[in-house]
Amino acid sequence: MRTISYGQAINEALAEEMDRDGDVILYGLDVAAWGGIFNITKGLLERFGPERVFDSPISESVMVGAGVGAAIMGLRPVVELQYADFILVAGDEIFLKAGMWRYMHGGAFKVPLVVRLPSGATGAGPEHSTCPEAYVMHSPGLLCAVPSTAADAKALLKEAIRLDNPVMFFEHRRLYQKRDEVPEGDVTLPFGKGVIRREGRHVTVVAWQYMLSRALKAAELLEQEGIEVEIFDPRTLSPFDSGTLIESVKKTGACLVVEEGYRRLGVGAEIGAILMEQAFGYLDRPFRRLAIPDVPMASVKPLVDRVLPSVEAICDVCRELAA
Amino acid sequence: MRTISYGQAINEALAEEMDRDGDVILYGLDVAAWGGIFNITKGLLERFGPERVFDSPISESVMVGAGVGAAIMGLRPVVELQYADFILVAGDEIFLKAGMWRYMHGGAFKVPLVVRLPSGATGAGPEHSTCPEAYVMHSPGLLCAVPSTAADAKALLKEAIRLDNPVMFFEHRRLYQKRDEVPEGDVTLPFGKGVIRREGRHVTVVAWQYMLSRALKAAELLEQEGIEVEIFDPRTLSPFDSGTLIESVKKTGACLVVEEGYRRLGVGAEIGAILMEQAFGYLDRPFRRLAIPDVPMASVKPLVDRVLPSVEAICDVCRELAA
Amino acid sequence: MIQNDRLRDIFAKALLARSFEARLIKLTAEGFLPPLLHPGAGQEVAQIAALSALKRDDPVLYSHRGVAYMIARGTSLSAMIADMAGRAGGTNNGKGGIMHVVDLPNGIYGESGTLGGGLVVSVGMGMALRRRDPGRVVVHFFGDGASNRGTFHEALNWAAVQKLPCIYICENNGWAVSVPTSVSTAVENIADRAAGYGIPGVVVDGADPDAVMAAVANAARRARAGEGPSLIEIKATRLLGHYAADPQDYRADAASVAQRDPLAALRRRVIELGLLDEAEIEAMTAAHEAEIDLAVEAVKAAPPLDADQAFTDLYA
Amino acid sequence: MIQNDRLRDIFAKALLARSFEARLIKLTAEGFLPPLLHPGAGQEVAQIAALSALKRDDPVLYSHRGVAYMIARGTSLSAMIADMAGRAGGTNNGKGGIMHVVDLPNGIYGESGTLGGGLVVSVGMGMALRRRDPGRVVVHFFGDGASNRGTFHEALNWAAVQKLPCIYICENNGWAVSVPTSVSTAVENIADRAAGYGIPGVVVDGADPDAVMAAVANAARRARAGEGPSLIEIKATRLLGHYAADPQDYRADAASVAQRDPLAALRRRVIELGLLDEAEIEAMTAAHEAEIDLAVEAVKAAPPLDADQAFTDLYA
Ligand SMILES: Cc1ncc(C[n+]2csc(CCOP(=O)(O)OP(=O)(O)O)c2C)c(N)n1
Ligand SMILES: Cc1ncc(C[n+]2csc(CCOP(=O)(O)OP(=O)(O)O)c2C)c(N)n1
Ligand SMILES: [Mg+2]
Ligand SMILES: [Mg+2]
Repeated sequence: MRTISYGQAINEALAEEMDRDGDVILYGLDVAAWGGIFNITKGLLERFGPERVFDSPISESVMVGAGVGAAIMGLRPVVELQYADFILVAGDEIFLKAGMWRYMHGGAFKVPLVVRLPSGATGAGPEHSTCPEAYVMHSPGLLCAVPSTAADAKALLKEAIRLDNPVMFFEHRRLYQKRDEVPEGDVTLPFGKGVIRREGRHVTVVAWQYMLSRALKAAELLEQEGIEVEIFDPRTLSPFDSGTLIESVKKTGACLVVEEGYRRLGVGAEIGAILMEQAFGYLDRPFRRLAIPDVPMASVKPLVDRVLPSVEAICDVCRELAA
Repeated sequence: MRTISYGQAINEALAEEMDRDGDVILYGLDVAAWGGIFNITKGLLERFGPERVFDSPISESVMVGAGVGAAIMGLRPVVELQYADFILVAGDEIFLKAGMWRYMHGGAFKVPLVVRLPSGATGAGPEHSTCPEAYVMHSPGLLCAVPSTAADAKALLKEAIRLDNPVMFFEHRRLYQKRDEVPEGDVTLPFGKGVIRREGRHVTVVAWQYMLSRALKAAELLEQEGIEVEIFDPRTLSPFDSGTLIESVKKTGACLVVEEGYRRLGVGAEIGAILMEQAFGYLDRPFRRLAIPDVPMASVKPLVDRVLPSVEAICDVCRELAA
Repeated sequence: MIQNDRLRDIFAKALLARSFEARLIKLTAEGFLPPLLHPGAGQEVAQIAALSALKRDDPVLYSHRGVAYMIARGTSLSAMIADMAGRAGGTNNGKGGIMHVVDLPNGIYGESGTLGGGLVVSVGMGMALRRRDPGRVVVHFFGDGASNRGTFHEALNWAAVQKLPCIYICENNGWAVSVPTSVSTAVENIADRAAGYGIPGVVVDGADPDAVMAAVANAARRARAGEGPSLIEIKATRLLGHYAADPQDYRADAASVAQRDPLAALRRRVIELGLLDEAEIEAMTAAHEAEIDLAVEAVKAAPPLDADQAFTDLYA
Repeated sequence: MIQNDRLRDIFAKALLARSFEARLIKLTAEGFLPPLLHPGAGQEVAQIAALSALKRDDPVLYSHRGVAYMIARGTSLSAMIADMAGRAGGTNNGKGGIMHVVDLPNGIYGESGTLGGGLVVSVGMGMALRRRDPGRVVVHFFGDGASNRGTFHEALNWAAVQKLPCIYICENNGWAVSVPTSVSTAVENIADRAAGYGIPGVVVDGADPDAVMAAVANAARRARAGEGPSLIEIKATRLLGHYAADPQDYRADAASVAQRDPLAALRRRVIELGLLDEAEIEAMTAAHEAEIDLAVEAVKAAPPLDADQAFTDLYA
């Protein structure tokens, strides 16, 4: 199968969906003439014209709020916020408008809105570096995708655009260049269905996006020590595929969540609570979390590296759990 | 000891701290002439004058952002957002400015800001009814208080005003009229120290604010059935007093968190994860959570009551856990 | 000048809105309805005049002040009462109460409970109209207080630079709850802010339905022609409190304000013009009361919403 | 007209800023520094002229475009390099890089990384100055792009209605990354937006330091006298890309823009005025390069920050 990058996969998904459905529009900062500051929307302006692909003012509240307005009137807007952190700049619009407009009007509207959110630590400082999935996962009315491979990025984005509910679509910037096999043609993936990326019997590790690549590396290293790590990639966080996870934990009896968000009330907290409620008898070792230790992301690399869960840290915890 | 209402207690705390320190200022919508739409700031304009107590435009970004600016320049602003939900309207300012201004400038500043946040379900609809503590607890740089009694409200608010870090101060609207014994004089409470509100040996229930009153009622009912519930009120969520909680769980072996926030990634998720990590051997029954079942708060009372954890639901879970 | 039948219609609807709102307030005082209504008394004439300059299906995002927007469009009275009362037959299944009335066939697209939240939503509605339904226009009502939200600025700039078919109507009633506009707002006329977006900004007297209609008609013509948005400021009169039981201690003009009632002025005018006489108005009022009675009875007879409605309508 | 020694000083600082920034770009290309700088080339003269109209301790919230603000105030060059490089001796211990330089003795109060975030912070700074330190004034720089954030509106309205000692300087360089101002902004002159807040709004040419200084001096006088804020729009020229390595494919004038360099114009002027001759300017440049060399060496000799700095400076 051909390999393309995660960024290209997203570009393809956008192009295919815009081709398929004239109601899909795309806007954001620098997405048109430039093709996106991360080069994800290259060529789309040329292909679909300025009525459907356009640059916007630096007005995050409108970027998201107008997405809601356009969606309730029948368009299917795809909005790029330049950094995922900016969901908090458009907080009312993301959480109280996109998440609630349908509910508070008694289901009169559909809100087929996709907000693309480049995330992750690249040394761009506290306000341009985070993985704020937890804010979204906490909030009713929003779906949340966290694709980890090029193939998933494409398939989940195509699905997101077709869904009638608002989707916060996290794209990890450190993955944009990563190449993977991506099938040609119209492939989608359902939300709420995770995948076992690697099988193993000693410990279940939950990880996605950039942390998934670290978890996979750790698993390779641990294999040489005879520790078999099973790795679960949830693909979407809302909805979250607790079924597959619980099956895995039933087998391994131990669970570690590795994430790039803040630790306190990070995604791992919910996973821990789910396990405690629903897999209580099966876990025979303490649940563990590796995450950002509740400090903002600094600007210089060594400080960033200091707080990102490392391959070694993952190995260490897995060793403890497997001991 | 005299009894005063929770609302009066907050008013007293404000008056005493403004008396003590000329740098304390107070502003927000309707806080001056009206005395606050919940009547909490009555009399303060008259006493401290329009330079220190003033009404603001409906500009939540400035309300919070100016609080940060005033705080870094030596004032100690107390800002009232009219509804706690509006932390999301001022998302950049709460999470990325108040929480991070000090950090990202290498500690050059102190941010002695208090944001007062009337919270809780009173049928005012999806955008005016929530208890959004989890967003705050997830975010580095912010402290978070959730006083449950008049005495605590006064003592914690006085402490909050004196702290050099930004405090999100949640005031539950259903408690404003509740009267309690409040000592006269200059009493403060440290952040990060919870309190056992009732002792018991069968189940530990964690609850605060309005849900604490329901938990206490449930405990009384359960007492008649011979079930002894221990109730832990954390008083502040950031920092969170896990030490006292773990001691309690070591004794009871079971834990239920009752909260008025959304369930998924609610405060209970973090508490569950903490217990799983730090009290794993002591819990001998599944961890349980009662919370808002991941829907927005509707506008009409029966629908609101349907999703608020009820005394009966608390009793039921405690019975299961005690069985 | 508004044609006579149009003027008579505006008056009739404003009269109905006033009676209906008075009933809602009464039902609130009696405990049948929750105290969540922000009375629009004093602002109905302008609200209805504004909407009468538009087509029935031009989408409206309304402001929280009163019910006249819905009356103008013909939304069912009983549905609105049911929304407040939490009975079956409402428009939003208990989710949104009177703040989020929705009536798509009549172009009522609801409201943002956070002030200013609708401004940004309206921009996207304008985008969609232009693309899918050219010639239609979205109108958004909001207060002077809400005009100080940042969303006002972002929305008007965006709508202007993209020449979207949007009409922004600011009802400046001089108050945001207890805060006078002069305390919160650096300009006397909100309409002056139009200069920051290169769009027309006009001030009209909320007691002058001709002026209101003309301004909105002009804005609509521009919008439909692809010339972009307009900002219209209605100088409005809030006759009652922020909410019905507001003691209004902060308000010096609380007693005298009734003399500035635009509906009373319009009543005098329709009589002077010979469109209606006192007897006809009384008959009209009686008919309205009867219509309201029926609506109230229907709601009282309707079952309460199933509490499990709390769980529906979240995801499509 | 600016006095000669003042003009000479502005030129010298702008020259230093240009050389220093060029060195930072070189060090970035060499991999010693991360590629996070937004070059200010073309905007230094106006930035420095603006600050030279204020007192040294009047607090500044700077914009992300370049380093001239700090040069104007005398912030240590090596400290700024250290901030970028993650070495000891910087101003923010690795937390903020070049985006969050802080130098309180010189009135540098940092920056919000979210555009427009500083606008609202400045309002509170103005409140505090008025109360604790009357006569001082806070100045906030921001771009044309940032002027479309809602915070612009909220901040200017609030500062205006409370007559706070704030100066708002919008550097309109015609671009927000790749988006021309005409695509994003409904008015040609950002200064026209002052009308929405009842404050003075003036446009000045960023190549004319006299005009910039005069406008800022006038705004400062007003602010110090309790007359409230002003909005000053500097028509600015972004000589380079949004960031140093920006290919600028989107930009038709990329090749010709160098001819509009305000620093080159000022250079001609100081020579014409006889304030400096070519030889003196060359000597000055050489001295700057030597100063920069020293700063770079100092940083290269400094130890890297302890990675555990990630954990400090969060709570007071
Ligand atoms: C963002 C936000 N802030 C505050 C409120 C609370 N609130 C509801 S109505 C109101 C006053 C609004 O004043 P204005 O916009 O002038 O409208 P009016 O009530 O005068 O019709 C306030 C402060 C809110 N709903 N949303
Ligand atoms: C709220 C927010 N949106 C987007 C960005 C990303 N961003 C950084 S600089 C920039 C362009 C700013 O343009 P302008 O304000 O005109 O300043 P200039 O770069 O031209 O000096 C953008 C979009 C940001 N930092 N913050
Ligand atoms: Mg008003
Ligand atoms: Mg610019």
